Amino acid sequence: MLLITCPYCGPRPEIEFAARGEAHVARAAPDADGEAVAASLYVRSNPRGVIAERWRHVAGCGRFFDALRHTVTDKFVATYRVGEPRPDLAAPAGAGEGTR
Amino acid sequence: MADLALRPARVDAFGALPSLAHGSRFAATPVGPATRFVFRGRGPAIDAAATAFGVALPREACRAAEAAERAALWLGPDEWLLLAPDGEGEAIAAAFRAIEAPHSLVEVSHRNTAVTLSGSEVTKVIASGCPLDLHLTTFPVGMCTRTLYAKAEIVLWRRAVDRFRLECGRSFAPYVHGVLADAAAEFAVAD
Amino acid sequence: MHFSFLSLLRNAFSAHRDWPEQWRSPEPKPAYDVVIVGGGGHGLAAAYYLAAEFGIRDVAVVEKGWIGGGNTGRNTTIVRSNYLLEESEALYDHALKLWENLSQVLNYNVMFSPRGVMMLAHTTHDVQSFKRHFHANRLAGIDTEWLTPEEARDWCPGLNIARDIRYPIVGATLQKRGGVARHDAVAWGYARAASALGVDILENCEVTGIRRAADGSIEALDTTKGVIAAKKVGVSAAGHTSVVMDMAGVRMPIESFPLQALVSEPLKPIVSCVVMSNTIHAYISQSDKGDLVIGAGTDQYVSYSQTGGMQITAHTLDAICELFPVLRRVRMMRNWGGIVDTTADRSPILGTTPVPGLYVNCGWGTGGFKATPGAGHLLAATIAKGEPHPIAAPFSLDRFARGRLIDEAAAAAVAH
Amino acid sequence: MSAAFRTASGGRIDRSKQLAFTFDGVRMIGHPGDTLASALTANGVRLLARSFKYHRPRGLVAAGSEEPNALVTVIRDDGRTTPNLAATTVELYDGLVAVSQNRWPSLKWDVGALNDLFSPIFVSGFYYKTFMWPRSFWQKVYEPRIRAAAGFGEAPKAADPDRYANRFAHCDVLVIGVGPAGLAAARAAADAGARVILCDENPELGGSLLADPSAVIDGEPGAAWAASIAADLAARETVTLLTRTTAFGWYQDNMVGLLERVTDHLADPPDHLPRERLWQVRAKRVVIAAGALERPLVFPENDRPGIMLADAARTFLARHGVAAGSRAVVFTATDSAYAAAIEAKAAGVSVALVADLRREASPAAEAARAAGIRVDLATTIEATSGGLSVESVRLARVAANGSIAPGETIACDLVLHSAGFTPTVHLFSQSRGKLRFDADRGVFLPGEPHEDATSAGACNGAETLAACLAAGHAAGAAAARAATGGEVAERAYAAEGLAIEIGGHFGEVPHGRDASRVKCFVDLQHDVTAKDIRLATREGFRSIEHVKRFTTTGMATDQGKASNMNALAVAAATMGLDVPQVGLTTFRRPYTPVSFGAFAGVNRGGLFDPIRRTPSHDAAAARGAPFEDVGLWKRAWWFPRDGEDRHAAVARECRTVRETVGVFDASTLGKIEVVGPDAAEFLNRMYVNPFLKLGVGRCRYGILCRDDGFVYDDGVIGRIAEDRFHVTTTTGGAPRVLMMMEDYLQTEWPELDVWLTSTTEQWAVVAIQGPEAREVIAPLVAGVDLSTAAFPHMSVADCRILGLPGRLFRVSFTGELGYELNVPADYGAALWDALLARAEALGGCAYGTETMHVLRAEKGYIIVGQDTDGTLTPADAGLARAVGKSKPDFVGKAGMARPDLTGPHRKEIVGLLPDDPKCVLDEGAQITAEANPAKGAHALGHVTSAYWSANVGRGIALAMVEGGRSRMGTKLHVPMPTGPIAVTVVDPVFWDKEGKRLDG
Repeated sequence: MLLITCPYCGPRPEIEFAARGEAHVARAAPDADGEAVAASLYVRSNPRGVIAERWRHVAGCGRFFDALRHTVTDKFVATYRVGEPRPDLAAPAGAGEGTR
Repeated sequence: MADLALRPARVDAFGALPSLAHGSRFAATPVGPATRFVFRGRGPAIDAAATAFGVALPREACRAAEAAERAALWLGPDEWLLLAPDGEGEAIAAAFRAIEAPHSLVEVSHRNTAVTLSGSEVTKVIASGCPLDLHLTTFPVGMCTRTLYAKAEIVLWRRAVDRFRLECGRSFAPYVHGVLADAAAEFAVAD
Repeated sequence: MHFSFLSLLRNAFSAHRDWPEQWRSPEPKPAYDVVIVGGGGHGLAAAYYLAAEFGIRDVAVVEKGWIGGGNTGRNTTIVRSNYLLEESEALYDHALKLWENLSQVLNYNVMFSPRGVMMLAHTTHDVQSFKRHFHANRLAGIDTEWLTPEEARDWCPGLNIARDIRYPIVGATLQKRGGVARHDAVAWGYARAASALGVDILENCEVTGIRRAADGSIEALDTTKGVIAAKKVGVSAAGHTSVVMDMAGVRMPIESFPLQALVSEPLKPIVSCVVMSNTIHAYISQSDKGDLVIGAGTDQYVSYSQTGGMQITAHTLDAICELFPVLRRVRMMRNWGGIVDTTADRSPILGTTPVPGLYVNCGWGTGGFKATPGAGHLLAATIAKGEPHPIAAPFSLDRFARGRLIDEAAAAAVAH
Repeated sequence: MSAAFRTASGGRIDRSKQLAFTFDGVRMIGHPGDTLASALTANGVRLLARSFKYHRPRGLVAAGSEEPNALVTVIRDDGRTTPNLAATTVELYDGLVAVSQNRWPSLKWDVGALNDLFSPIFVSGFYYKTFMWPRSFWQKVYEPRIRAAAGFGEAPKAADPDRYANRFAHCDVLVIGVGPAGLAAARAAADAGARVILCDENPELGGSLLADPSAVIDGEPGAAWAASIAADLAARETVTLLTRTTAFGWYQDNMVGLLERVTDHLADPPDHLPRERLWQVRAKRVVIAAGALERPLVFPENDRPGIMLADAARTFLARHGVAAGSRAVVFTATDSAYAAAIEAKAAGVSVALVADLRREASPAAEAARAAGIRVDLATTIEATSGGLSVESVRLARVAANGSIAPGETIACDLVLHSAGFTPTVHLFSQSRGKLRFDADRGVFLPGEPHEDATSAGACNGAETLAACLAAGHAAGAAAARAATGGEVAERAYAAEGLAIEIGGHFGEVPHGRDASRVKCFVDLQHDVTAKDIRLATREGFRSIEHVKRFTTTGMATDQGKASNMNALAVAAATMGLDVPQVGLTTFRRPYTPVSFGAFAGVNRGGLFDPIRRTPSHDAAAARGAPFEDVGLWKRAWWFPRDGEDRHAAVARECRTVRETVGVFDASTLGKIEVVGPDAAEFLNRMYVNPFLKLGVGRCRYGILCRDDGFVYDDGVIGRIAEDRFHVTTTTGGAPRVLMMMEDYLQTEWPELDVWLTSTTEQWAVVAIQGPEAREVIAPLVAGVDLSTAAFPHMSVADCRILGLPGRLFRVSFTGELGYELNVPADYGAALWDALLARAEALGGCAYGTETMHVLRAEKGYIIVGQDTDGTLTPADAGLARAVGKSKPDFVGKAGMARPDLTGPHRKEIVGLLPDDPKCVLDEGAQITAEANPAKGAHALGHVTSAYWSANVGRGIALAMVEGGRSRMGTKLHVPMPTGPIAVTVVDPVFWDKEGKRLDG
């Protein structure tokens, strides 16, 4: 069970959270064609490495937030609030520091 | 008014279940009927709500504030659970109507039901189904949060070192009660 | 050397000193007509059918670890074809028919054991959904039966059909042709048969890049054993599809999730068939060795870690204990994780790609093992002919953009 | 009377108390402090089990949980029967009943032993090469026999009545293993102020100290020191000390699973205690002090009862006061075993000799000689003899050039052997830490950790007591510092005691026998021999994972604790590779087996999942209503009256609703209060329907799609005020709809001033449907004019109901005049009673979900999830008119415009009428163009809903049919096992097509 740092509540156990898929994927425009819809709904980077993903602290503060996590180590690199840009991993980690 | 004659008695979900009492080690006691609201809003509405409700809404995450018989529990950055004695619903709703700033006030008095958990072994019983660290340094008196107890979503509020208030959806009360009873069984007999 | 009881007996006299290696381990040639990426059951089967049925023997299978070391050796070995939709029925029954003769065809006992696959219905919605499966399978000519709780208990003694439990069993479907097989043997059997036909099996050979010609078509693979030129490449790398396809510049509609499984200590026979319950998330069978083989659910996040959370195991075992209360004292002996490549409609992708000469077989989710012979055969046919095999055609990569999804999950998933 | 092999004194047992127990029906006596293994050994029982494949007689090899042979079944009663327990882990209690496994007719005379005769054929992987002809025989003949022969114990006959508990726990430092290193680590961490949990699988703390009489720490005997430290730790509020508790599995982010065995050691477990407790411990730091395990020597016929590890014999002697035999031969490759020889001799066991594989005499060897024990160097054992127990061994001399000279045969009933020790790196490996190979000693040691974990003591390669204590202290102090910043003073322990040797000899010993035929067992439980492993490599299985899977070495219940390193060595030697090149098999959870029940915990029976009941549940139950599961809810299905069966009850309810009035509990419908100035705008974007112009006090039927354009949920949405909506969802859909709405609100449109609050449980909802509906509710409702003019269909109003603040909807899911009354849920039962009393007085009745389904189907109203299945667009469902085409955007707009989501091939919802009016179709039945379709014929669709309609007087159905609306009036067929059923495609509205009845 992962230990996830909610940007609002701090470190909490995974069972309080709902994973909601890859982050920073734009919703298709209302007049988008099939390819664009598929790109938005289905195509995923699914990296073997750091992924940006969406979580919701559903059995907690109820907030959605974004996280950077390494998909091989399962270690969180950072968690950050919706609307905040994806942290630059080169820069020193600031607020929204990961769980470790 | 004629219809008042019809007004039936309120049946609180935990109140309908047997109390659990294992001496000083553990007890689960229904809180009984209460008034509850979920207030949601941001910015100026939060201060206005404090004035209307008579309790400052905590801005610190997972903290509760109390005044007189009322309490405001931080559940999220824009969400508070407001607690008051039974029967104050319409008065509280009226007081909030004055608030101009965008917000949401929804009565949930009957959505939830509450039980007081207490005793020297209370944290062990709660830890049977709650994944949080209940040590005083990490879950101090006055902390409150939505979390899980076994397969039920609950709101857990620490009122004292060995006393908690547990709120859950009314239809989950028998389940939560059953899991509590199972976990508390080993404290039925003193060591 | 042909495998048989006689050859076994003969070798017993020479203390088994003369058995040859089951498959060759050659150094890579500089070029092949076809290179299959991924030495799991699917990839090895594809190589075998290319050589055995389509006469293409200049074939290599590149495997980054040891063959059968991925999901082939990590799954719960369930084989069935009682799917709902016509496209799926055709696909999985194609595989099941191949299973039925596989030991003889490969001269390798893969221990395919059609002991029956039972799927339990617990609610009104389950009954509606499984009756739909039942009728669809009948129409498709796929063997299927509808069982009352009592009939289910008789078919699988020990099943708890009490009415007063949380989710009582109200009915079940049964596919008697379904069952289990020995997962490792499938990979080894295909490897041995393919190797005998000239296929090079290159273990510990990881693909690090995919080279494309000026016209965009496939040219060669960069591997940890050097550059290997290939006219055609078939990617069958479950658990790493996105990573490999990304090397060719193709982004996939796939997410990879951890899937756990576990086995108990060996017991005398107690679970006579495969029992599955979608509603309470459990499936169980018993291996010939006596282990109870139990599949758990997937974790909720993308991961290549091949592990998983305790809550997933616990959730599965509480369900197993409800179905079989006599198993509460039985103990978990081993627990492991695999990686399942999952598509939005829970159906695989099998066919051509935007890159000429590049073919893909992926997205089988939790259903890959049962499809092994079929997937391999269809991938081989598709590579050999350069166009999708008719059975594979609906499972194209472009169905997501067109909206022609093959959604097995939707029919069962939505509760009202 | 004392048992034959019980020493005169010594051991950590209570000789003053006798415990009676039986093994295979034979009654014996042991003492508190015994394990079943030690008690049986004390009573001279050596034959404890039969091996898996060849059914060879087997006895004890080890004294701990790593025991591969001695698996037994312990029986309390039918439900409390536990198979496959290692006798070494079963604590003795008075009245314990144990039986042997996997033998017939008896342990002594086991027919299965015939397999041993065929062992030249039954080599590793033989089954892959045969049993293929004739094909049908595999399932009919071969496999059933194989299955019957396989397996060890039998599952219990009855359900296990015991309870299992769960505990989430958190600490700064978790210490795993409470030997010298673990105690020192826990003490250091606790002194530094850390919250500490320490656990050990044994009933007593101290680990190796308990079995080493020579251990002295700070002037105290080792065992006494351990006891005093443990007592000191147990007394601290910050320390949780767990015995009989195994750290079995490592999960991410330092969550470690512990299994505490609470009552298995008790003769009469009290009811209030759970049998076992699963601990889910989240630790900031973990100190692994798991120690090291002695490794067997692999020599010819090394599996006979009486051949055991030297360390095991020392444990039986020191902890249980049991001599494992009377005449011993000690066979060793290191110094470790000499202590066993000396202690055995001191305990009165005659020690024939110590055969030492090494060429030079070590100080330990000299000490043994000084104690009068014969020591033969450069000596191996190349044969053993005996039936149900070892009777003799044949020695051989190993010359410097490796040549073997046969030696004398020595009679004995006990062979103690030791190849050296292997660090227990299982948990470290589980934690995904990297192992490093210590080439000098030939073992794998913890390397780069993946989690916040440190290994200390023997599991990290330490060999002396002093080194273990020092390492433990350092690790405990460092862990505490990292977790809390707390500091602890340096502490130097003065310690003496037995040193173990990490490393030693690996793989098969030198011998003069034909290596291709002689059985040198590597994995005893699975009967895997060195020659099996050579066969695997010969057949091309070069990766150790392949070797493991082909031979099954290391896959037994002990998970290869004793066999892995030897198997690796044999494989490496055969292929001429270094051990690291062959690789090490991954260590998988659990360290020792964990019962299913412990994972399931309280999640059983009525607590398996929450059971959600509505306020009227008891009233419905009192009327004998059956309930159906919908999500977590129990919903009243129908309300039978005297003697009515389901069909009769539903038919009556259906007629009553249309003729007079019916009362239905709709409380389970999901409810969401959407509040804020942007509420209408939000709903307008979420639902396919337009909402901006919906007037206050009015309702609209809303369809919710996902962005893929498929119908996801539906419900009635009422506008309570300009900025307040009351949204209803399907019963099962409530949580996911709220999740979806929060998702779009928080992540797509955070600029909107609107908030969502679940009110599903705030309101109890009772639907009143039928011509008399208004008459029923009128006296109970105040503050709203119920006339159709003032309060038409699809209206909503806050009002007073039973004098309570309520919410009244004028809606209909039956096609009749209908209302839905919402009152605060704690008054729900009262509302139900009041309405039902009124309705029954007017000739109405209560109805359940089955009648609700029939009535809505008569009107062609769909149920999302039954008539749709996640593949239908609103247009497919016949709801195109609801879609706000002019809206700039809504969830699903682009998705439903994809090319293949429109056109003649789409499946559409239509009505079906069987030609035979009495026929009720099977829900899920397929629909074809031909009456008798060929196998594999294309299905045009399937029946989604089918009922007997008492009101229409015939069977009716809804169906998904390809191009359905273009087939109105055409004849199709429903092929059934009993033959085809002819049906006609019709409009899905079967009742009151004009919709006149909505106004009563």
